[in-house]
Amino acid sequence: MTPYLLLSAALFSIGTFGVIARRNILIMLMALELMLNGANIALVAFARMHAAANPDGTSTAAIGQVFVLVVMAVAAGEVAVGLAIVISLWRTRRTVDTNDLQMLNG
Amino acid sequence: MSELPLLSLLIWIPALTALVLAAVPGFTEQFVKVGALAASLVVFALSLVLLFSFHAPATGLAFVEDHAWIEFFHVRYALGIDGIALSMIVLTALIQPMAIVASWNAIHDRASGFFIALLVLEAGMMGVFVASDLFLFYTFWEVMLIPMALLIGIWGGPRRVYASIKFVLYTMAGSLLMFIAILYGYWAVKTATGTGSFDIATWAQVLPTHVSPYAQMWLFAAFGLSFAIKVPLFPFHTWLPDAHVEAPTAGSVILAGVLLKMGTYGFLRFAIPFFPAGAVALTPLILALAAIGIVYGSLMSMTQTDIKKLIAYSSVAHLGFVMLGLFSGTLIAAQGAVMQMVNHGISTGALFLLVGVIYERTHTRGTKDFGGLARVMPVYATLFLIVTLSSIGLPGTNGFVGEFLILLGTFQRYPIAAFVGAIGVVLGAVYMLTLYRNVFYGPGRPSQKNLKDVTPVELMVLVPLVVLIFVLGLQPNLMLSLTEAPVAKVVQVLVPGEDLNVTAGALPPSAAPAEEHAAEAPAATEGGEAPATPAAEGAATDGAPPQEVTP
Amino acid sequence: MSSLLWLIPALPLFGFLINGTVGKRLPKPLVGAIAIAGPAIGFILAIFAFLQVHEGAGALATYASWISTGPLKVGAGLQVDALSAVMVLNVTGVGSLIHLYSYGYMVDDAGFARFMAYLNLFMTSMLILVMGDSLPLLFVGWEGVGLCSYLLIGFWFDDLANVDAGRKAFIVNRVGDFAFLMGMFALFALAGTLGYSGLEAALGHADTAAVLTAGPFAGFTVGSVLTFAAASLFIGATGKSAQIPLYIWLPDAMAGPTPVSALIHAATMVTAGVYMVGRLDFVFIQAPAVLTAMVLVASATALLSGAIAFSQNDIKKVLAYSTVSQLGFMFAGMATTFWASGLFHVLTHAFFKALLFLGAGAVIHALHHEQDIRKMGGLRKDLPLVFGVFLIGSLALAGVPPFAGFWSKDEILGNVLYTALEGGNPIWFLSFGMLVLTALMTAFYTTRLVVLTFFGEPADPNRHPHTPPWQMMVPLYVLAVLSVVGGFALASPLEHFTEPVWSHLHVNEEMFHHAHQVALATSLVAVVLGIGSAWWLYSSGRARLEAFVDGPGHLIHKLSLNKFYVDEIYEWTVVKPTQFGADLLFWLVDRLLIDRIVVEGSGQLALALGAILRRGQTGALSIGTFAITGGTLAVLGVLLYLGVAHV
Amino acid sequence: MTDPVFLITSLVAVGSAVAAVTRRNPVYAAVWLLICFLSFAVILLQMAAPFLAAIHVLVYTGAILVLFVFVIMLLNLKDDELGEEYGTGVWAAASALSLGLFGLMAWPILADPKLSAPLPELPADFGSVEAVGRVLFVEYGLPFELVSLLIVVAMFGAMVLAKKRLWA
Repeated sequence: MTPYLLLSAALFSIGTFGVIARRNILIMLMALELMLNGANIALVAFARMHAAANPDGTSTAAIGQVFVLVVMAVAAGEVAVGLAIVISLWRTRRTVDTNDLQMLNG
Repeated sequence: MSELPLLSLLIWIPALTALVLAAVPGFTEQFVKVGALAASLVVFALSLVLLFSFHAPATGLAFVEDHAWIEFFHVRYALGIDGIALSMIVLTALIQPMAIVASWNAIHDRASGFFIALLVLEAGMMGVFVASDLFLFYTFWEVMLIPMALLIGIWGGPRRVYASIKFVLYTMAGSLLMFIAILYGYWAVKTATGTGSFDIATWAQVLPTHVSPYAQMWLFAAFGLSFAIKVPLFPFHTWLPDAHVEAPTAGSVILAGVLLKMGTYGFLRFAIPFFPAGAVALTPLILALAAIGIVYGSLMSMTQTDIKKLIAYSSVAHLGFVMLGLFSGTLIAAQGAVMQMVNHGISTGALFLLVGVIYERTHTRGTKDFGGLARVMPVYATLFLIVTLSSIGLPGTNGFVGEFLILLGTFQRYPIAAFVGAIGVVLGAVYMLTLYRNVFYGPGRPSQKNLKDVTPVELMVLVPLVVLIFVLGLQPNLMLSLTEAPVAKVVQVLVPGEDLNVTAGALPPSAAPAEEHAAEAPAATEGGEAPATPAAEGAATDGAPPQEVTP
Repeated sequence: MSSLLWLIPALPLFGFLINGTVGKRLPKPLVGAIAIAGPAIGFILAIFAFLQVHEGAGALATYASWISTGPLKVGAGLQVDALSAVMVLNVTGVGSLIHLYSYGYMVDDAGFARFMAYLNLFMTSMLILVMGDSLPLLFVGWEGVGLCSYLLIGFWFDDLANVDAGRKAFIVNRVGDFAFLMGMFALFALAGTLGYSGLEAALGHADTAAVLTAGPFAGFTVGSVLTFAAASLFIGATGKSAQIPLYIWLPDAMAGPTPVSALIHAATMVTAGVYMVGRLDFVFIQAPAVLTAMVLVASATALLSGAIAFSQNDIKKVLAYSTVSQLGFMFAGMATTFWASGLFHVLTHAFFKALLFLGAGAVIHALHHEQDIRKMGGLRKDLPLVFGVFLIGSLALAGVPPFAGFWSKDEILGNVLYTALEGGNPIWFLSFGMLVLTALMTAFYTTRLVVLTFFGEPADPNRHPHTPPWQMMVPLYVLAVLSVVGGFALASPLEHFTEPVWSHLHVNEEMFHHAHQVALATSLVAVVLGIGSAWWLYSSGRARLEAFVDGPGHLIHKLSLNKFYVDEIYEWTVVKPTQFGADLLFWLVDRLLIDRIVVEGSGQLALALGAILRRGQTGALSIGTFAITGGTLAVLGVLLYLGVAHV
Repeated sequence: MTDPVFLITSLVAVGSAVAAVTRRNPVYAAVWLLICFLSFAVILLQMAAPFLAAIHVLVYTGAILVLFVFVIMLLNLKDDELGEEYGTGVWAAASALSLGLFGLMAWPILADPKLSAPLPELPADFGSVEAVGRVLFVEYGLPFELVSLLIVVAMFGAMVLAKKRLWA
């Protein structure tokens, strides 16, 4: 399982890099998605690790996978709202550069 | 009589009256004033009932009441008083109506709020003195703070907001530390006895033995800081002059008369009994601060141009005496200290009332703003003189007895501290007489020619205090016998093992060989009970029992 | 008789209460009567007590408890033994005379009732002082008389100078009382009690070499503690009885009305210190070092104040400095442990100094408050009676035999010489020398005073002084008789009467008589010289006087006139620094150190910290994300280190 | 043990991820992301999660990525409107930070022996739709409903935010 976990760690780190280093909101959102996927892979990896057949023949609860489904749903919702914000920002500020958006200082 | 919950009444009469007066909107200002006065007089009557029906039980407190309050934390609504608390209660109950009468027509804006705040203040003060449960004590300790801050903050002088904020922050800083110490104490008691409790008696039994001396020192410091700010002890006193200058007359009277005693009362009732090792460890420091405070306070008073500030600094000096007495570890000094707490309440309370009198007439308080008042207001001048004499401790007045006992007692264990303290006696005369000279003597100002003398109402307030000054001055045993037992218990904690009724190091009265003295003992003496015959054994019972002095 | 003892101090107290409260509304004669009745009846009672004590009945005492807590039992009892009997007689006797005199002197003053009330309060305090049976009670009287002297000096309080003089008196006395308290505490530490009987029993024959093991003086010998106590008590006495260094208040106390100066600053209050030393003889006798210091201080004071009296132009100032000088004599007498001689001089001094002051009062009263002797002159013809009594008083003061002053002063000189010869201590010889020189100077300035006031021609002729009313003259006559008779009549009876009260050292009889002969001779020479030179210098107009003053005596005259600048020295070394120190302390410590730095400082600190952190909130997203990642990194690192490293 | 297929796909995934993150133009970034997501799908298959792989392709790649591209097209960013980027210093710090993060995560993974233990053999229908569906709808019915609620809320939110003139 370690290679899969290593992969997910790598993806997660790349996503983090994206969020930190990039000023363009869109790229940051994409990087965010990467991080989430990194997490998903880890979940699935663990689900696979603990996969065992129940006595009644059904496979054990692939809870990990169910969990990934939930994560995906959340990610979808999050992207929707995120992008809506981007659009409204673009419409009002005409920019996607996070550095211009410093209204919250003080 | 004992089934009546006297102590609870002391707290709840003013509190409930205040509530009623505040709640019902329809009351006129006059009605609120009369209501407040009535409540305070009832409380005064109650305190007298307490005074005359008080007989100290062998152990523990008198008039005990005990009901559960917060079950979960073992907090109980427990009340009980001893001689010291009783004297403080009577003092508070005495000064409260006087403060109300003194500000009868002095307060104009929002007068009803003023009197209601006074009542809440009285409830808080009574609560502090009667509480025998630490949590209850702390609640009242904080409750008392709010009305006082309002009194200074709303009805005060020009810089009232600064003064009241400073007052609140100063006291809060101290009491928060104390709160942490209380929690620690609660935990220590819980571990020691299995069930947590805030009862003072149990704390006094359990803590000294179950808490390490090192921890006791820090806990004593925490409690002590909170009380030292209240006293105020030397470095923590700068809030007092501002609070006094800006407070209205009634506020100053109560602040000086009672609130300052909370600090010393706190030391006596809580800090010393709970953490004796800490108390003993910090005694030299406190004695030094007290002695410095006395001289420092007096010096400061000499430089003031505002009478109220002058009296405020003199309070620092007077309470420096009290602290000196409390921590010198002799019964005489501690008794003197407790007495001085009451004396200071009376003399400084009276001083502030007197300042209030001329402030109402001239609206100035500068020491240089007056002159030749003795001609214009002779009765006022005489009253002021008597109170001044009490303040500087002239024999025959109560001030002398307090200071004499403190200095005599302190000398027995810390001669240097007594020496420095006694300097305060000299400086006291300097600034008080200078004040009296500037205000009353000299040619007199044309603008102050027609000031009318004290009115009967003002007399009604001042004369009882003057009478008390002489009564306590000539017959101090009335009060000393009351507080002897509890004070002895506290002092015993400071000097474990010493017999308090013996003057250490005193020489045995050697049989006076009579060859030189032709006429020996005086003839039979009439009158009085224990004849002070100078014969050897007479002196023995009178003075120190014989004690071998190694040649 | 003992049960009536409390009446003696109580009667003037009632007088004070009545006059003090309703005095203004009562007719003046009634006020006067009430005021005089107190001390007069007291005097009669005192005579009874004296007689009873005289028949060997010892001391009469009543007992009441004042303060009792723990080991301290302070009684409020009164006692009259030989010593206090004499003092009570002196106080009530001279007091009554002066009250009568005050009636005449102050009757037309607006505050007459208040004045008489204060006088009565003074009598009460003084009587408590001399009749109290314990040190705290003595202290009550001690400060009580201090208060009354403050009130009476500043009696005419419209003029701030008087008030300042009164305040100066009270504060300087308070400094003395501070030392007195220290002495009292030391005695209590040593004896465990403060009553005289208890003290005498415990300390009377204490083993001075024994080292104390407990109490504040652990490690010191009993003797050293006794010396400390005696020294402190003596400093207290210098405050009350105006000796160096605390005498500066007495000359200024002349700002009060003249009867006050007579009663308080000549006859009674100032002798309180001498009474205290006499009362605690058993302490002082065991502290020889203090006795030597006492005689030195006493004779130095006598000499210094004598010199100042030389050139004073205010009649009352001359008498004031003379009083300080005579007090020096009294303390010198006490220092020789021949306690009776000190007391004897107290009595004689009370007689002739009260006489002189009252005489001066009569002169001032006659000349409508003129006090400068240079403006007086030739009163011999205008006020013959006053001149007569004043002359008697002066002769007594100067020490001319057979007047009272001669006997008591000679007695003291003899004792001092005897102690010097016996002990061989050079200080005693020096003191003897100074005292003889003072005797000469006393004679000189007394003659100068009499000559300038009564002889020569009047300064401004159109003045016609009128003889004072009988109330003022009668006391003068009585005191004059006492000044003449008081000397030889009281010398030996006083000694035998008070002998049992005191403890004495062994006396070498023949050395004693030898010393007294020599002292007698020297004092007579001194008196003659003094009077002669003063007469020669002053009697023939001003010529010789100017010659002396402009010539060699210029510097001394100037120094003496300005009181050797002692007041100014005190002003600059004590008063100004305290004032300045207080202001400095106020601004430096109270305002700056505590208020600005600690209190408001902590407030500013909080604000400053807030400002720094605020700069961090730039709102830029990158800062935020960096912070978050860094944070997680750190947390992860710590957890891993803890988790993995230990697993 | 790393079979070649996994190696290739993970390399592709990492490479495309790095590329997606570093492209200046969001369109290129979106394309690289597409490649990355597809490689994820393959990996999921390898981990016996066929149903998930399908869902991933459908939801993630199909919906979310499409949404991205749609928004990018909507904004129609010109070159200058892309805004500048941080200096290389910031990039260096950021990459150091993320490498550190990776290192911290990799260390326990490698250090823990249990992880590299041989995998248990698979029950027959482990990742199948029927197995996941049973768990999803039987044991986790409530969370499923809540998630649906969440999505509805998100939908409303997005509409409110993005609508030009809401209160016309």
